[in-house]
Amino acid sequence: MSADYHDHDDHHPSPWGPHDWGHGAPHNSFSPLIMSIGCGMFLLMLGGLFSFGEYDGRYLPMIFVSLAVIAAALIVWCRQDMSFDGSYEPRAVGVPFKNVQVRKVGVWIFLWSEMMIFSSLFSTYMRYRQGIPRCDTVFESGDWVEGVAVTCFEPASKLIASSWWHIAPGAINTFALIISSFTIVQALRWANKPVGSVDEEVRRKRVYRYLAATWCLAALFLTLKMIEWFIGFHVPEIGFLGLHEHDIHSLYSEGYLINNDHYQAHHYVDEATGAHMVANIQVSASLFYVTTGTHGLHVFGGIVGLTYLTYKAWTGAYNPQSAVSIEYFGLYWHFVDLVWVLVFPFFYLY
Amino acid sequence: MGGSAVSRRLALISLMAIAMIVVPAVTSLPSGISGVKDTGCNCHGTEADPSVTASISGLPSSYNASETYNVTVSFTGGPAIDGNANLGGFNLWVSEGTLATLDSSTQLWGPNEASHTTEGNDQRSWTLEWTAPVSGKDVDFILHTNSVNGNEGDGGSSGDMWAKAQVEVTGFGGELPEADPFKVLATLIVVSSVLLSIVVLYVFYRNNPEGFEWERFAPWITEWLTSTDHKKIGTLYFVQGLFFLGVGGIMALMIRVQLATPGAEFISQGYYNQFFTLHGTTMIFLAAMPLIAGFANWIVPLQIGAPDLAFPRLNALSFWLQPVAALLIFTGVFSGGGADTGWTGYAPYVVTENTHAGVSMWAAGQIMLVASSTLTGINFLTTMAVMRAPGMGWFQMPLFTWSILVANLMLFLSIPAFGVGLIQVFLDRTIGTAFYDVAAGGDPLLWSHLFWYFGHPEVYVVIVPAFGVISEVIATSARRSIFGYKSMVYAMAGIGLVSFIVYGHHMFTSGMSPTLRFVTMLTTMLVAVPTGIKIFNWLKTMHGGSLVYRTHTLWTLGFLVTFTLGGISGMFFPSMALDVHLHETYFVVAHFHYVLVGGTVFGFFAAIYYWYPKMTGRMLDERLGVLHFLTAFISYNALFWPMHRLGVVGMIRRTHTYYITTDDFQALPEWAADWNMLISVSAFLFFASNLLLVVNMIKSLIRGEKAPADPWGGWSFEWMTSSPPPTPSFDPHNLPELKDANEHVANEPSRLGQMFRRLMVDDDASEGGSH
Amino acid sequence: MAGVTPLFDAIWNDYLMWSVFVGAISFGWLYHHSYFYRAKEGEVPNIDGLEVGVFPKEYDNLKLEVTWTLLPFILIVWLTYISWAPLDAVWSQTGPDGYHGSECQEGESSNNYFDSDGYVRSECYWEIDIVGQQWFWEFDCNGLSEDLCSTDYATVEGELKPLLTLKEGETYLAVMNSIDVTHAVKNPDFGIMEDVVPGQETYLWMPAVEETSFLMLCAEYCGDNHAYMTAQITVE
Amino acid sequence: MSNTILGRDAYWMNFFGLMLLTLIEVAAVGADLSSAAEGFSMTERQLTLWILTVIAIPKFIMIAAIFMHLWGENDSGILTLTALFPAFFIIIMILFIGLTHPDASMGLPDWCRPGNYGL
Repeated sequence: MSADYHDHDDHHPSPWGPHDWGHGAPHNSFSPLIMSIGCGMFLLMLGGLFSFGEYDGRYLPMIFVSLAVIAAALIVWCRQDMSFDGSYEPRAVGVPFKNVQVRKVGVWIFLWSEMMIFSSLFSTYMRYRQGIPRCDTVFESGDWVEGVAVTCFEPASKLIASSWWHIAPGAINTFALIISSFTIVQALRWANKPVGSVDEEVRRKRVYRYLAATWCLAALFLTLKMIEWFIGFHVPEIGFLGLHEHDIHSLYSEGYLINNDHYQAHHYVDEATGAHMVANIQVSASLFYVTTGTHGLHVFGGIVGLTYLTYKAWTGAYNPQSAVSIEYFGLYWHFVDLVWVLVFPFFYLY
Repeated sequence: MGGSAVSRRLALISLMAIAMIVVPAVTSLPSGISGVKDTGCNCHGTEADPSVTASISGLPSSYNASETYNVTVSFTGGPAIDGNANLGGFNLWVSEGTLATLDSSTQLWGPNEASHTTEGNDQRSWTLEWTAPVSGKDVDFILHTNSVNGNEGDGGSSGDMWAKAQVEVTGFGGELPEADPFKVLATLIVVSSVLLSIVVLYVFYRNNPEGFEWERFAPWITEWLTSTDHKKIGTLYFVQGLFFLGVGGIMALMIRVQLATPGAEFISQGYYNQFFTLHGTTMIFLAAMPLIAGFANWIVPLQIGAPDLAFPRLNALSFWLQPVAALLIFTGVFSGGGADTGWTGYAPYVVTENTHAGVSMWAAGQIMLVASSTLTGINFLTTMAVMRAPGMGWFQMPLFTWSILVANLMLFLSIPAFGVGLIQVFLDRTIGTAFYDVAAGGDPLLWSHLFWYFGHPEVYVVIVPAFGVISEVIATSARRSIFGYKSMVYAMAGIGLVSFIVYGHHMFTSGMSPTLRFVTMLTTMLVAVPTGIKIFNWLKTMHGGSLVYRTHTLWTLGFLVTFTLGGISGMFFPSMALDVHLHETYFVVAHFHYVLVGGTVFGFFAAIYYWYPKMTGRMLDERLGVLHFLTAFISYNALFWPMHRLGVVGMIRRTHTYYITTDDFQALPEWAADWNMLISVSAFLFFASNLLLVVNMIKSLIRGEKAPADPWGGWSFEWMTSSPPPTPSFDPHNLPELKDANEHVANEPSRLGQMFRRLMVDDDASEGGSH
Repeated sequence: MAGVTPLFDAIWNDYLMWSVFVGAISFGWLYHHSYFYRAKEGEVPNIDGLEVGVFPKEYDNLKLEVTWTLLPFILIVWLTYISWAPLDAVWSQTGPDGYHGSECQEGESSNNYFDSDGYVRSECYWEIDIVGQQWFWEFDCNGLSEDLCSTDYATVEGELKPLLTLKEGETYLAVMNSIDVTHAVKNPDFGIMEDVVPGQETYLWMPAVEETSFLMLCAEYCGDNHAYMTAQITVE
Repeated sequence: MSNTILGRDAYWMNFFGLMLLTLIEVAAVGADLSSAAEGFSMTERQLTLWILTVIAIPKFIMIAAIFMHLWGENDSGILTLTALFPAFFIIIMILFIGLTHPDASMGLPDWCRPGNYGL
């Protein structure tokens, strides 16, 4: 084993550094090892940081350390890919993907597993949505006693879709994602314009600007999500629009929380008696935060990928030979958009 | 760490507070003294007086667990003189064990604190009984005594004097004090790293006997840590799989020792519950799957004539996630609280707080394994779909490759459900979401659904690759082509498809929707059809052949016996009237061990004997191999066959003990104890016989015969390369081309094939597929 | 061989017969071929001309393959049929259409009897409650009279365990619930089990057809003391 | 890049179409549909759900077809087939996990009982 290793020694670039994509031998990398250790550390420390909802701040520094380890692994990974110029882009042979790029097939197969993940989350949602009575139904039935928590399903849409201002962050996010889907195909289109038909400097600028725009839209998405979940915002008095000054509360401050078993809302007050219905909404809140949070994590993953793409585009690396890389990322990004197309109506509107 | 110190300090403060509250009580002397351990005896004057001597006698210098000792406490000196109305009193506190009174002169304040009574305050010595603890910790005895003058003035305490005595009895050092999980984990990591380093250095030394130099060692070890070569990663998987096969086996032995006799106390139930949980998790996820992945890594690219996998770096990531995940899964064990949920981890138990602490990391580790399997799936599916050598259509792929394709499809499409379930459990246990909180409306059956949606395909994922191995070995050994190649492929695909619609049979008695129970009862029956086709095709392959008996041939025939038995016993479960009795009994245990050990493990033993020469370039010892087969096959059947009968008479799984019929009630018949003993003895024999395989492999590495390129006469591409194969396995610019002995089929696509061809990218499409 | 319940035994014997039949065919075939078609001493023939890098000559026979697709299929259709038949009995519904009628009124009796298929039938049934909790069982007779159902404690291997006494010839429907985690009632002598799930009621038919006294076990892992979560059921 | 819709660039057309559909969705939730719902003899919430589901489908298809290149490219045919491969497994999951409900064994429906067929 060591013997045949030495035969290849001279071709081996460093496992830390850029790959030599020109030759077919395996490219060694430290990235997988480091990333595994980082992921393991992260989960271990997360288990220390929270235990059944109890927070223990002693583990917080280690969370950041583990994230730094993961980031280091990603940097090694990306650094090795920076030298990739599209000259080594194998295509499939044989039925059924003949002549299709291997990596494109890989991305599509990866999307299968994404589809199954979101199907599982949606199955969970359907099961609970069907199986647990809705809070407003329970409230209207009058089958509750003040002070005793009723277990019921309170969709987040009850708060979010209660007014135009409440739904604004979600609605803007929907548009942001659609626009970002569009900007990324524009980046692909510019990268793909045949050599000679467009000035290379113009191409470089267009590609990286479109990618940067996509990055910004993704960041906007997450920012608005945080505003909607945790921060809330203020609507000023604008006379000619007929707007009154008021605050839009975040879901957090409305008490829509994964651990809230004594949820009270103004719409669950019996007008006749003034009695409050108290609800245990932990399941519905968990579903909402975890499902939309999983989607948000995918957006975050997209930001990580876009950072790399934008930087590489800034160096002018994308041309018709290497443009497919943007398409591979685009497939993932459009998929995230597709999921939002389902998440938005069922978690924000309905 | 910090937390426990804080809580200890808090406990101290509260103890002192309690002591101060009871001060008025203890001054009322004649009835006894309490609460003086930490504050000192302030009941008779503030300072201890040197003229009084307290003493404890009757204690051994070191105690035996649970033994009872008579302890005499006494004092001398002080104002207590004969003729006083009262002579004195005492307070005795012990840190461990329990105190008991012998007569009415003493009384207990609690199991570890005693004092005199009103009756006993006219004595100078008292005798008590102390029962030693089982923990083996050192025990402190703290004694306070008063010597009183018996006057009534000043509440009775003026002029009295007291003394303190402290005695330590050493324990036998049995149980360790409760450990800090992170310290233990760190220690274990250090220890195992040291052991691993020794092994690694030894292997390096064997390869480079001329000497150890850092300049040679550093690149060698870096190569193993960073390699993306499918063969090196395959080897790493293989080593991991065998290691955990041993670990899981040892846990099984612990379980068997405990069950050898009814009512045994060999291991506590806490450990028993961890062992059966981790035995399942380890064997499925850390032994069977890595062994399969190891062979898939090694053999699939070789069989389809590809230089490597499609995404070598992802492949490395798939592997390295596994040892880290294993570490997380075992975190709890190192700290004494490993997962105790069963490998199925049914909700809501898995999210309750009275599970062992290790459950969180058990879930976290499995989340990493889900990620690993997902990456493996992407890699293998893509590789097999796009990188087959010229001339190799779908229906010219070797059957082992087909089996890996089907297994990866099942795994890849089902494991996200498990991942989502695990994330829900992990979040429930950490940040406190409420997916499985029944009070909040959580549905325990949701977890079962998500788990078994994955779990049932999963058990086929581990058995289907063994089908592939058997198909390869039996054809090669019989010197024939496999009978009914296409029906073999369709049968495997059928098993893959059916596996997704039968999972409800794991939940027949669970309160699941009865309609779904009925539907899955019907579909479960269907599993027998494709499995039957495969067994009959294997048998027919031998027909007219010339079976060359090698070790791998023996394992294959052994597989056919045990797997057929396992398949037949599986047919009992979809029958509801049988299932409501057999569910969760040893009949189930017997069934799935017949399929998973007799199927998967035997299949992969055959694979080891078949492909080991290709992987290392060294032949294995046939004599040792035959001995391994004979001992293992016999002990295996003695191990698992009796379990069927035990299950039918009602012995249930996952229990720390079992009950034998007595005069008062019916339970297991008396012979069940003997059968359990037989099973346990066989388990040890089975474990020992598998050590022969390890010996054989090591022996072969050191001085095995050099292996030729094609030792058994197989046809697929892996036999074309040298043993061991070069890197890259095939020259990417000069890939091998598969010829076909059946000329008529190759160029005539079927109707389905024609449809595919219409959808495919034309050869003449300029820059096909790009933009 | 089993002797669990008449219903279990009937299907068990059918299944055992078919298993022996299938096993005999497979093993007879296997042993014959592995002996009869073994390679002779020193001989390494190559019957189908296997050659490295060449997909071997196809060796198949459509008729045979269809045969051993259809025959097992017919067998499992038959097995499905005989397993389906007792479904009405195992998961009997309540009411006049069910095997155990409606709930008994005071003074009535279930009058259990076996019908010609070996299924227990009764005229009516009594409802009792079983509640599972870490780690003990709780029985509730729902106010039934002492001779029909009574609860007490019995000593099982030195520990006090709940005891449920039922009357021979009566049928009981156990309404089961759990207050913490999932457990399972396993009654080996009745040949039945069903999970006890928190937040959901499950039901179990318990026809007491003969005098017995046996240990009821917990068959779903529920935590530390799972193995010792037993109770005694006596039918007298 | 030669793909066009109604003679205009496919990406732009798709983009405008998606924006329009999303606006309709938001409007459907905001608007008072109770009178329209009565016309279909359902509650307002049901009607909203129907509108949302119906609009989600074309949005889904538009993104997949145009932005993900499952329409009009050389490899669109085979990749569409690839994308649809998990459909069976998703349907099984939604049927078995999403839409079943726990129940006691005696709740076995009549069509599953042999007695229902006189057996």
